[in-house]
Amino acid sequence: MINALVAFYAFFLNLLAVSIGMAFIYGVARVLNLAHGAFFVLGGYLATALITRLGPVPGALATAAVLAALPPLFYLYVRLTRNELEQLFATYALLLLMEGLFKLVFGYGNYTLADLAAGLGAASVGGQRVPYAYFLAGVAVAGLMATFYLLLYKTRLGLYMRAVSDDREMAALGVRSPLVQHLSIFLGIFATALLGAVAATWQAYTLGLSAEVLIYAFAALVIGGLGNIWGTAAASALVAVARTAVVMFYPELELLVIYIAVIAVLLIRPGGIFTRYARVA
Amino acid sequence: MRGWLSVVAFIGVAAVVFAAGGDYLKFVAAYVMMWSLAVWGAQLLLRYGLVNFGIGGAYAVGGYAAGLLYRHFGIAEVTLHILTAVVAAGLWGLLSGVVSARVRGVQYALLNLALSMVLYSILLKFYWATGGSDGLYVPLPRFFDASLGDLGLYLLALFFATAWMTLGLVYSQSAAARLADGVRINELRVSALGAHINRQIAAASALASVSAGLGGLGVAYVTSHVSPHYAHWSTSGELVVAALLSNFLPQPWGFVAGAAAYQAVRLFSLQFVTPELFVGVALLATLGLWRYYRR
Amino acid sequence: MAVLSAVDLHKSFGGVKAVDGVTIEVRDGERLAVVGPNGSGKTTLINLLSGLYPPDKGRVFLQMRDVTKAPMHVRVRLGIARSFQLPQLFPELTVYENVAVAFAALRGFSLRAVPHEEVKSILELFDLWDKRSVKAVSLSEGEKKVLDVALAYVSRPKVLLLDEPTSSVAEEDKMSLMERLLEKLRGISIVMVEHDLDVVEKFAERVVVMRAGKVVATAKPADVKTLEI
Amino acid sequence: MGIAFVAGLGVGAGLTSLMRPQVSQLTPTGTATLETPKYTTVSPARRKEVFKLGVVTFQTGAASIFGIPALNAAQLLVDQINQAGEILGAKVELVVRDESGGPDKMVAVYRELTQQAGVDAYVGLISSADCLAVAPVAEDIGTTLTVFFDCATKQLVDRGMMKKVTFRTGGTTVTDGVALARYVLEVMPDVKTVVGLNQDYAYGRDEWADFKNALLTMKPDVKVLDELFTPLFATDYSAQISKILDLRPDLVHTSLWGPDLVNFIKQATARGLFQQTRVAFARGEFGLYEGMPDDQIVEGPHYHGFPDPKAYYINRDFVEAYISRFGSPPPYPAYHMANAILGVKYAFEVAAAVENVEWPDLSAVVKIFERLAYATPGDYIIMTPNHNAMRGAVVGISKGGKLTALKYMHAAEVNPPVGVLSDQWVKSL
Repeated sequence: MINALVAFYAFFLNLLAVSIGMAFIYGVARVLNLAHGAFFVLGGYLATALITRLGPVPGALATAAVLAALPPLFYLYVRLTRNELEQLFATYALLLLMEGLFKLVFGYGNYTLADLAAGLGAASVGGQRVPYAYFLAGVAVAGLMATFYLLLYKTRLGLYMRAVSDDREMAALGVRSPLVQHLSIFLGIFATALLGAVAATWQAYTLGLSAEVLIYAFAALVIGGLGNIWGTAAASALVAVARTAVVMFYPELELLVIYIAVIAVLLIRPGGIFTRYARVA
Repeated sequence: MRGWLSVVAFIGVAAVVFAAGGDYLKFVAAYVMMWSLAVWGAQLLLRYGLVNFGIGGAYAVGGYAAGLLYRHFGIAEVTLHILTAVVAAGLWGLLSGVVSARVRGVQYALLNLALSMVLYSILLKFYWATGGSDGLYVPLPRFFDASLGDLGLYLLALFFATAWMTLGLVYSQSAAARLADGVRINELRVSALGAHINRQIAAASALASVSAGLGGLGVAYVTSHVSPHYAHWSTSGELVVAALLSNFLPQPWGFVAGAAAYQAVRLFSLQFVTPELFVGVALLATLGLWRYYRR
Repeated sequence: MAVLSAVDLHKSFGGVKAVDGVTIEVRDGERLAVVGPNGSGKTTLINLLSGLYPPDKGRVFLQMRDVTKAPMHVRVRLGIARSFQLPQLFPELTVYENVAVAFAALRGFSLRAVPHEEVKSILELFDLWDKRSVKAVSLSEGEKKVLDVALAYVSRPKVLLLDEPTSSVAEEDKMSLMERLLEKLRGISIVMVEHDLDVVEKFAERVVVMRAGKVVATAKPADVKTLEI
Repeated sequence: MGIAFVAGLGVGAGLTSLMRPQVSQLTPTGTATLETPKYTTVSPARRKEVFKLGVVTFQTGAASIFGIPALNAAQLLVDQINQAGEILGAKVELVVRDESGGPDKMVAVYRELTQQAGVDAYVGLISSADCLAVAPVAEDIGTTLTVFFDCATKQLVDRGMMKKVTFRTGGTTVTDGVALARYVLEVMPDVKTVVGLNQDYAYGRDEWADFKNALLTMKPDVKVLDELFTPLFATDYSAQISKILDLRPDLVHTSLWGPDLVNFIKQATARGLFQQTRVAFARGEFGLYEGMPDDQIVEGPHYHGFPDPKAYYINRDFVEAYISRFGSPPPYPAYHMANAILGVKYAFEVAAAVENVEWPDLSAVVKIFERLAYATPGDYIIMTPNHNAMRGAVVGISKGGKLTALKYMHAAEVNPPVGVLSDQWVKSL
């Protein structure tokens, strides 16, 4: 039972880490970023490269500094496109460009901070080893969620963001909606890359991973109801439960489980599990 | 009129390519013409504002129609292959169209992606029947008693490409295309004008799937092989990108030229240390050029 | 005889009762105006009658036939068409193409072209033929209103629901616009939501007054200005 | 504009055709597996200036972890060959292509290399699906010596897909499975329970099936507790690790590779799996450099420590040259590439010598290659009439990032005899 819980928790964390940033960007700015996975992977690559070279604290600080420079670049890039199809085209190109650059900059090896994280040791829960790194990563993800929560529900900016995410035209009457969208792109990209860095404590980064990550993020986004952060968290939990159960009881289905979840949720609730209301037209 | 002239000119060029081209060029030409049918399908749905990241599902259905018929029944008859591919891909398109017509935008893209990935998983799981991830051998097809050689395949590809150019011309003038524009631009209004939008989308999805299925069948013929990779979402992604590329080009040959341009760039890129960088830059350059000309 | 009628319609949005037990009857060939303050449920009523969304409770009948369950596109084919407060057009298409879409909407998945003659006759009827190559987005507000109605007219409706046909049209043009429109729509029953009481007085034959989701009065156009709205 | 575009295409096509390379043409005759086909050729047997060697392997995506070392080895060997008298006096030139894009792209690339670039030999392919797609096309075109250097599908031999110009200088998943099973029974004679953890595609399923069948044939009382298949590049193995911890098997078999191998090792280490259960890695060599815990059973299938470089000069030279140029010891794909490229070189050279010509035609090369046995840095390769290699495998126990207690399984111990189907042979162990 403990083991099943750990499995659930780890996969849940995994899904949250890949999807929260995308949910935020899509929710507020309606930017469908096909290069999303590449930013996640970039965070992992950078954190590993810098932390192994500079040591944990300076490395982490250097990573954060480099990551903070990313969002403006992405923002400028997205600004060049005029409509959703161009956005799709351009972010697909960006995915390819980043994959190519990863190879030139980082080579073809595996990048991971798992050894560093393993150095933290493990707690004994019910006779089973649960690495402290898992708790630490959980705290990091929860901290980020809390930041988003405070931002969205306790600040004026957040109020605008929610308004824009609910109804753009309505919000356009009272809110400077472009500014809010720009800010959310900034935050979403930064969070994505940061979570990629956090995930380096349990996974390895290699070439070709960007596209794999993208699908998980997409699935959580759609199941959760497009850009609703709580919905995305609930979706991650749902998929993690389903996946853990499948591996425990009928492992043949693991490959399918996330797609079946997408199909089932969209058939039952086309808007995802956490839509506040159905949009007319 | 210009449209029909383009079709005739295209046939002329294809004839020149066959008469004067080397084996590789002839192969690539046939490959591109076959693949362009799948691009046509993706492009058709784009007209409705639908980005289908699962069009590869239909593409795979077409390819496996030939692979499975040959593997289990020894049937290499091209007419039977086409018939099976059309029926199976049409059904697949209708089914996925009916299911996914309820949603739009990202949900539509993802629902179709999920459907095609389920097909992908089935092709992988039932390996005793489907050959699993290794795929299936597809022989040179036969037309009644005659085996289609390179020329036969080339003619088939040319026939498909020109037939679909013609279909594209007919479609672009049709009521269905008008409605597609309406659905893309203002769905509420089209619905308030009496259109059963979901039914239109399901029909378009079936047509797009038949097109993609025949494309998959054709590519399986020219490469002698079909694999679950056809149904993988990355294949759909390539088709969607080629369709977006085709949207930059004029009718009726835009889809063939878009397919050719994408495949040329992709195949050319394989000689570089970082092919992705090359393809990415090429795509961006295309977007930039288009923007420059359409200022 | 009633061409369109609704019985005890209810619709709430998140606890707000937008339409709260409305019963209404549209007689054959009449021009019925619905008036009332902002938020009184006029547009919601139009949306319920056109089938944009289903009522929580109540029924809608078209010539005695229960169409409550029929979605919007089915009601159009049965004879209920509508325009919108903000004209719902296809901005990047030309006027001609806009009308062609309206014809296409009434067909199945057809590979045949929309007949040019039919499009032309509609454009000529609504005096839009000269503007046929103009993109809808570039039309004046008044022209947009006309095109919006023209699109609705393509289905040859029995009842036409006009949601604020003169809103955002310049004050001095309102009367002439309505005159032009109603002349084309002769013989069709019309339900119009209208704020401008001068327009109501001049063009309506009967007036229904709504407040807080309920019908509070039925009046003659001549009396409309005496009512407290 | 439209017409101009298509017309331009036509002109381009005409020009390209003028640059078409001269290639020799093969016509197939016999179909029986063991029969050597006869060939006719139109190319003159003159000495060549340049030997164009097409090399296709993953340079992008997760499998580049195999492809890039393989390409490194190709470059290293070609430089060495060119310094040491070239191939029959022809300078070897590499024509490199990426393996990404799926089987249909690989067919296109094969045609490009043979029909457009005019390579004299083709060496390539890691993915089994790519090999299975390219093999029939290569046989059909029949103009170019084609050598698969890595893909491990047994279908190529069991279905007799390599008859004319196609060869593979490597073993199959049967080689892996049988070698690993034999070793497991040697070091864990009392093994009772086993769980399989493999990737959910043909390669992972084949590796597991061949290992399981071999193990169960040789020790029928072993119980398979579960068969886990994970999606490729899953990044999270916590559910599988949890299940294995609960099942407590004596042994876990896995053929995970690339990021999946690393992720499994790291996550399983953190959860203490290796303290409870021993794991047999079919392709574990890469794990040795990624924190592989001690005392696990690891199959190379090659390992740079074998044959002992101190005693065996070919391996010593290879390892030293590789390390000095690329900074790390050669992993097994580098050895696989060496097996293929050296095979091509020796086949051409021996054919020329046997036929006593300056440049052998393809039929002579094929005839020789079918009978060739040759030493390579990591092994002694015996080619067979079914165009596949009989070759051994190296298995050992991990210790401090190195492989100890190395055991070399001889080719005949881990490969079915020519003409016997893989599954039949495994059942007869």
